[in-house]
Amino acid sequence: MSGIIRKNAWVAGLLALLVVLLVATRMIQPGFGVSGLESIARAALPFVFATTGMAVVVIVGGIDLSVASMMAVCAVTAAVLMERMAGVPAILIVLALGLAMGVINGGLIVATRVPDIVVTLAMLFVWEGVALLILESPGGSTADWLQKSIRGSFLIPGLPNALVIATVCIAVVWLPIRRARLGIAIYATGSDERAAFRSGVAVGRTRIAAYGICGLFSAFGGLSLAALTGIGEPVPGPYLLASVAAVVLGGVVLGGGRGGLLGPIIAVFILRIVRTILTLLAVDPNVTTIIEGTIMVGVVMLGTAATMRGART
Amino acid sequence: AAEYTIGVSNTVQGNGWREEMICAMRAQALVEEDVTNLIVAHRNTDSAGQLEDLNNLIEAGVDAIVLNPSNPDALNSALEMAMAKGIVVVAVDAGVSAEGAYILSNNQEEYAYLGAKWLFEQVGGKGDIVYMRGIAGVSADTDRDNGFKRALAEYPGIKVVHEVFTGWQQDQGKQQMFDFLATGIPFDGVWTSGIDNVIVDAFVESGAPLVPIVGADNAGFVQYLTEVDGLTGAAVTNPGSVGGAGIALAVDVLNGKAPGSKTVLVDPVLWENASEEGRATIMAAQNPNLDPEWPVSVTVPGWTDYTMEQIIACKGPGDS
Amino acid sequence: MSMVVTDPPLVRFGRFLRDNPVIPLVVFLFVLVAVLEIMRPGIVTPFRAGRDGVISTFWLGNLIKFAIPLAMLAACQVLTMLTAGIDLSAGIVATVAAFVCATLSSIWGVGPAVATALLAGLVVGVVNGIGVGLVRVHPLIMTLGTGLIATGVLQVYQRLVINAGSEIPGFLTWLGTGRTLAMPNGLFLFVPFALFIFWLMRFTGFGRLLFALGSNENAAKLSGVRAWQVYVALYALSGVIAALAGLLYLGIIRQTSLSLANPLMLPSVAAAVIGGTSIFGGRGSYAGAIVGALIIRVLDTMLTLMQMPEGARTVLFGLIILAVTAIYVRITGSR
Amino acid sequence: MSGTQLLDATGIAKSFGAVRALTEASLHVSEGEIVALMGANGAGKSTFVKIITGALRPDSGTVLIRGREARVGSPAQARRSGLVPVYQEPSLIPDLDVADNLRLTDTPVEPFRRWVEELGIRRLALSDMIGDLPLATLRILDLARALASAPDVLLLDEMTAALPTDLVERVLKVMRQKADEGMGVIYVSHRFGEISELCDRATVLRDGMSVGDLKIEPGVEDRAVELMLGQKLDLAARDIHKTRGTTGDRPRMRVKGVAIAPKVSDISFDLFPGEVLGVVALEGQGQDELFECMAGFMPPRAGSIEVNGVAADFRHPADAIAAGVKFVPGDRADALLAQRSVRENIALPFSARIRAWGGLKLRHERARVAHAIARLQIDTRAQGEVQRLSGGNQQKVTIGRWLATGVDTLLLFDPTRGIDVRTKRQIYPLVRELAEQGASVLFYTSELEEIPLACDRAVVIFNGRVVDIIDAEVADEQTLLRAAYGLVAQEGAA
Ligand SMILES: Nc1ncnc2c1ncn2[C@@H]1O[C@H](COP(=O)(O)OP(=O)(O)OP(=O)(O)O)[C@@H](O)[C@H]1O
Ligand SMILES: [Mg+2]
Ligand SMILES: [Mg+2]
Repeated sequence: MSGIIRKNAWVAGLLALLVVLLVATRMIQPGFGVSGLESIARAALPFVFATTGMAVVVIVGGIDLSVASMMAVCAVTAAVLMERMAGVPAILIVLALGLAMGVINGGLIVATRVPDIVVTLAMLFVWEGVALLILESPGGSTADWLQKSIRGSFLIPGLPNALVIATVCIAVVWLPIRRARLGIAIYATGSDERAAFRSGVAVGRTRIAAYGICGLFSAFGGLSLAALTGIGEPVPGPYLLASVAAVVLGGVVLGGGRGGLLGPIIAVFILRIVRTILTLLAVDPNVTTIIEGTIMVGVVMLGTAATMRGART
Repeated sequence: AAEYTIGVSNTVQGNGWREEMICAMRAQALVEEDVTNLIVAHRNTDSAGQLEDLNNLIEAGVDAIVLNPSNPDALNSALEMAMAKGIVVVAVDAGVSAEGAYILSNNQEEYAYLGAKWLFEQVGGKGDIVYMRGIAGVSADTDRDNGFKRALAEYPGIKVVHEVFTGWQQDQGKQQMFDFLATGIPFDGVWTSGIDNVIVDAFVESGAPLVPIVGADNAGFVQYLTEVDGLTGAAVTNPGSVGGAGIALAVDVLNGKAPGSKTVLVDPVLWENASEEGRATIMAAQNPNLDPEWPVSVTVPGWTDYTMEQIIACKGPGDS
Repeated sequence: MSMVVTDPPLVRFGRFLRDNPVIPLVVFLFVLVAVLEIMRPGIVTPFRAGRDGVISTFWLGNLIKFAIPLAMLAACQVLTMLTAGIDLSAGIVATVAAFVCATLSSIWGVGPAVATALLAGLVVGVVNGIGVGLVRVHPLIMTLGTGLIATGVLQVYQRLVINAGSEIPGFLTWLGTGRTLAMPNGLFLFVPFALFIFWLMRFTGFGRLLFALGSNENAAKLSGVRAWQVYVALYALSGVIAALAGLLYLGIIRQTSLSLANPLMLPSVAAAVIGGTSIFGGRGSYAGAIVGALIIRVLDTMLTLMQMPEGARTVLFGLIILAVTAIYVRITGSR
Repeated sequence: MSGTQLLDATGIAKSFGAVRALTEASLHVSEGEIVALMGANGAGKSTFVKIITGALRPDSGTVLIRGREARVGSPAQARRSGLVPVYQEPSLIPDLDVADNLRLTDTPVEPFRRWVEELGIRRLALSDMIGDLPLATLRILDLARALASAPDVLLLDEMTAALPTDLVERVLKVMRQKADEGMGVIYVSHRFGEISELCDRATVLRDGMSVGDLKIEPGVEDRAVELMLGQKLDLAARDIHKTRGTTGDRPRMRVKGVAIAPKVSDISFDLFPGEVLGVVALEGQGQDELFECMAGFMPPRAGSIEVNGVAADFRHPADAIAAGVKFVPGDRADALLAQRSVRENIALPFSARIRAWGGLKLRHERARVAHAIARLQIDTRAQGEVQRLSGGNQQKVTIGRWLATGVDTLLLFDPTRGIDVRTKRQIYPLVRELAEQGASVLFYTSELEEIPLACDRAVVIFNGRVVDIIDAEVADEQTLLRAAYGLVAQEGAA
């Protein structure tokens, strides 16, 4: 019982912080409104997908250092394919590709019994190389409608499209899984693998599934990169460390079994909005780096002190 | 005087060239009396991250944006939105494809072509060359590769025996050069994409005979060209101070003094130490007190107005 | 009660390998070197002639020279991983130390500059230790955060010293580039350092506590261990080691840069895990990490010398790392 | 009583590297039969149970289910074949709530609820997180979950070891009842009382081998022990040498009006040098909190603790240890470095203080550790990693740690949990010996029969209060149990 309260308290705290930051932004820049929100949502898109993917594998007790590389593979594939074929089949192919890369990561972890961090560290290089092989230098192009779809807020007035799309994609993939046995199995495996095995969970398959989901979200992330920039870039962006940070900030415990996806997603928006505020305040960019680091550490420190998580070691 | 706020966006942090660019921007903004505020977004990120920064700058209500684009095509959505709001956009160092943006660009293709051509001449039009590039998959590297390939096509006797990416990292480049030297496979010249003086060190430290080396006008390398015994080499200018020129251009445009053409290419110059006059140019250009990673061409004549002291102080308007 | 049976030689050999997991790693290192020698005949032979019949270089010496700073940073990872932690600030600390030392040397002189550089490492380490040990922030986040902060501080600092010039202290150049009997002088620093780490891990109470905290912090607490003391000391030590590695790297590269040692960060983690250190704590070996560092360096050389698209090189690097660890896990039966 | 044969495992062998856990183990159980699986610590009982239920693969041997050969590849498969285990270690997922744990094993909720109640756990919500529940409750949930899936054969591995007396009674009752309905039960325990009360037959394992099959009848204990140990052992208590220590007037530890949130409201007693003070309590009466408080894990909310007349303000176990107060917790998983060697586990306290962070004194350490191992007869065949020891030997390591450092005051929380007869018979004299040498021992046990064997006096705790202090000489199980149910207090109050 107290576990549930603890978890929700954390997410609620993050949400409160997000609201405070939004209000602060409004105070700093009175003109900040729908278009500002919209641009934050758009900027957050690749981070949101990278973070949800990362969160799922962290919950299953692993970590995937190759998310950013997989996103690069998906982005260049999308950009290359869309030059040649219609957008929708290209998107489906990219999603399948992401899923496949994730399944390969998971399969290798289960088959070789090498720890997650090592396998995905190696795969970070492999996928990065694959992206370069697909596209040697930035190029390709993405469908116009794809680029437009993540802009503005015409789907639901006032709500940025990017936010709507992210919510829908994540909900469609995750909610059915979370409700199904697979969701429980993912939490169980992350929480106590031996007990899960003894409870009849097919630990290996669960793990592979979790990595597959992560790959799928990376594909969404890659697509959103392609949609944002209109091209494909074969060099991985700064999504690895950012997603790990957001996952932990969001209350998912490294080591597995605890946390959800909502917290990390809110954490992504917090980190994005902090950057916006610092730009609006015209803070020296070097100081910006210091402030971002301090906030990351500070929030976790405060949160730890406030809710006394990790009391059970 | 007007009160302009100018936004700056840059996506590589922690590299001497880019640091100089930022300092040149600050210094130029300081001497431009119409600029009251400079907002700098300066970090390591990709095109999507630069889009985010550009959007934030637009939100902050800047009058002009000066950016070093991570990619010519990826930023159009934000740049078009900026221009639609009447914000002046100036791309420095590399170009952007957005209609209506001013481009004040170092000609990267020419940069590579010039140095490569000199090198190929130097080895007598025939020989084995080591080709040390930047970061795979990055626009600037691709442009330079095009220039290098153009020169290569003109010299059929030249063969590239090693091609490698330094990641624009000093340690990587040095280690790779040690590896090439260790194979014992001889080569006649080295073209570098700006990781240059550590390459000279690698030769000296391993006792290998020096071969002609092409680098950039980084303070460290330029100094080596004057100092190191037996080093024949050339520095191709690639002024980071183009950032300062970008600020100047933005202010001009804001003040209604837009140039005729939207695109201004800053063409590189080659300084070599093989000839008397070349040596004289280098002696005049060098500056041993500068951070060795900084290009010595700290000003762009005709564009920038700040002094050496001002760029080194690296203070913009509003900085104490 | 003695039920331990004698097994056939093959089984016993298997067990021997399991108890000495460094051996298969060393074997693998030699295999890689052999492959390299086949690829580029003569590269491993210490003295060789270039086109003009001149001795060009000593590959082995260079291999070791560049492996040393990597192995030192890997020590940061091994030690912190023993407690189920990690030090992601190590690469940046090394960079900071190198930069501070080079720029301050020309202002304050070498002694104070080196001291300041090491102090910078210590400060970052102590902050990490307090965050991890007292406030209980996850080490990954804590060190990532302090790494970011240190980067920012370095950037601010560099603007103050743009025209101060830089000076690489002579003894660092000697350590970094000099050779004695064809071996890099860096060994004069590294051999005592490695012995110290071995001793620390195997034969000191502190080392015992690192293993203990990594396997069960509650059990350590029960036995009277105040965990925060260990964490603060551990991360402080890690910071100082990283700074020391940065100083040595400065001597090797002889060039300051705002990102000098940052590229060593991921490889240092890789070296530690290839060497059999578990990120979940409680298991690790420094000898393994040293061999891991050498393997990574040999791989670097191999790939540098191969003529193939950069993408293919990167793929190959990843696959080989994976293969090494997979074989290793198969042989030692450990995860 | 011989229905159809449900399970027949023969010739099972299993090695872990050099350790042969099982060499030739056999076992069969028929409908309605309760078979005890007996053996000393490390005999291979748990391994046997794991193999039968698919958690481990045997090296050789066959398992027949209802006469047909079966390949049981995983616990899930075993469950489908009607073999349902309750392992020695809790197998519920700590980060899931009860309901999700049930879904994981496809356990129907209603029967589960019924069994939980039947087994004596009242306050349980399906939304409770497993990680927040006490060990004893977890054991019951494990059992209820197994029962709810209506197994043909139920395998209980030291199911009752962590249970207080009242819950044990319930478990035995339920087992008897299910057996009467035709279920087969394999029952692993070190408690003769339970076995003779419950079981029809016993299979004895020694060093991984089945060495005998006994019918349970009066006086079978001696024979069973002889088979288990391969030697005779006198079960009578008379060899336990018991002299009340030189008590003196000054207590070593004085607990005065201690209250600890949420369970302990008012506990006071004195612990004298040279005395073994038993603690008797049913599950969840506050004894866990009391021990943790005395050991420095949590401060009392009210009241005080004195050590040698000085107020003790423990903020960390290190403070308690510095004051000579040492604690062996109930859950050995809390106390052990699972992946480290026996030696490191025992020597851990030596390095705890900053002063001892330097070079190890290896010779000194080796001698102390060897002494502790010898004194507790720890089976160190798998000593490279403590997690490979059998449950009982792990338990011994937790005690051995403090024997190696030497003790003034020892807080033992159920130290004989899961320990075989012979070792128990070694531990009582050991405790007495410590007392004789002047140590004070606080001894909580879930097995009431141990109180007269090992203790001088016993404090009885009910509902967070001391309800009685009984002299061990007169403390038979009846008296203790009445007190433990709080009956004494009510009579006293009336
Ligand atoms: N994973 C393992 N690796 C190595 N040895 C093991 C492993 N598991 C069990 N053993 C060894 O096998 C033997 C039998 O252990 P098992 O747990 O079956 O004993 P047990 O009869 O259940 O003992 P206890 O009564 O103490 O629980 C022991 O010597 C133990 O050390
Ligand atoms: Mg057992
Ligand atoms: Mg066991």
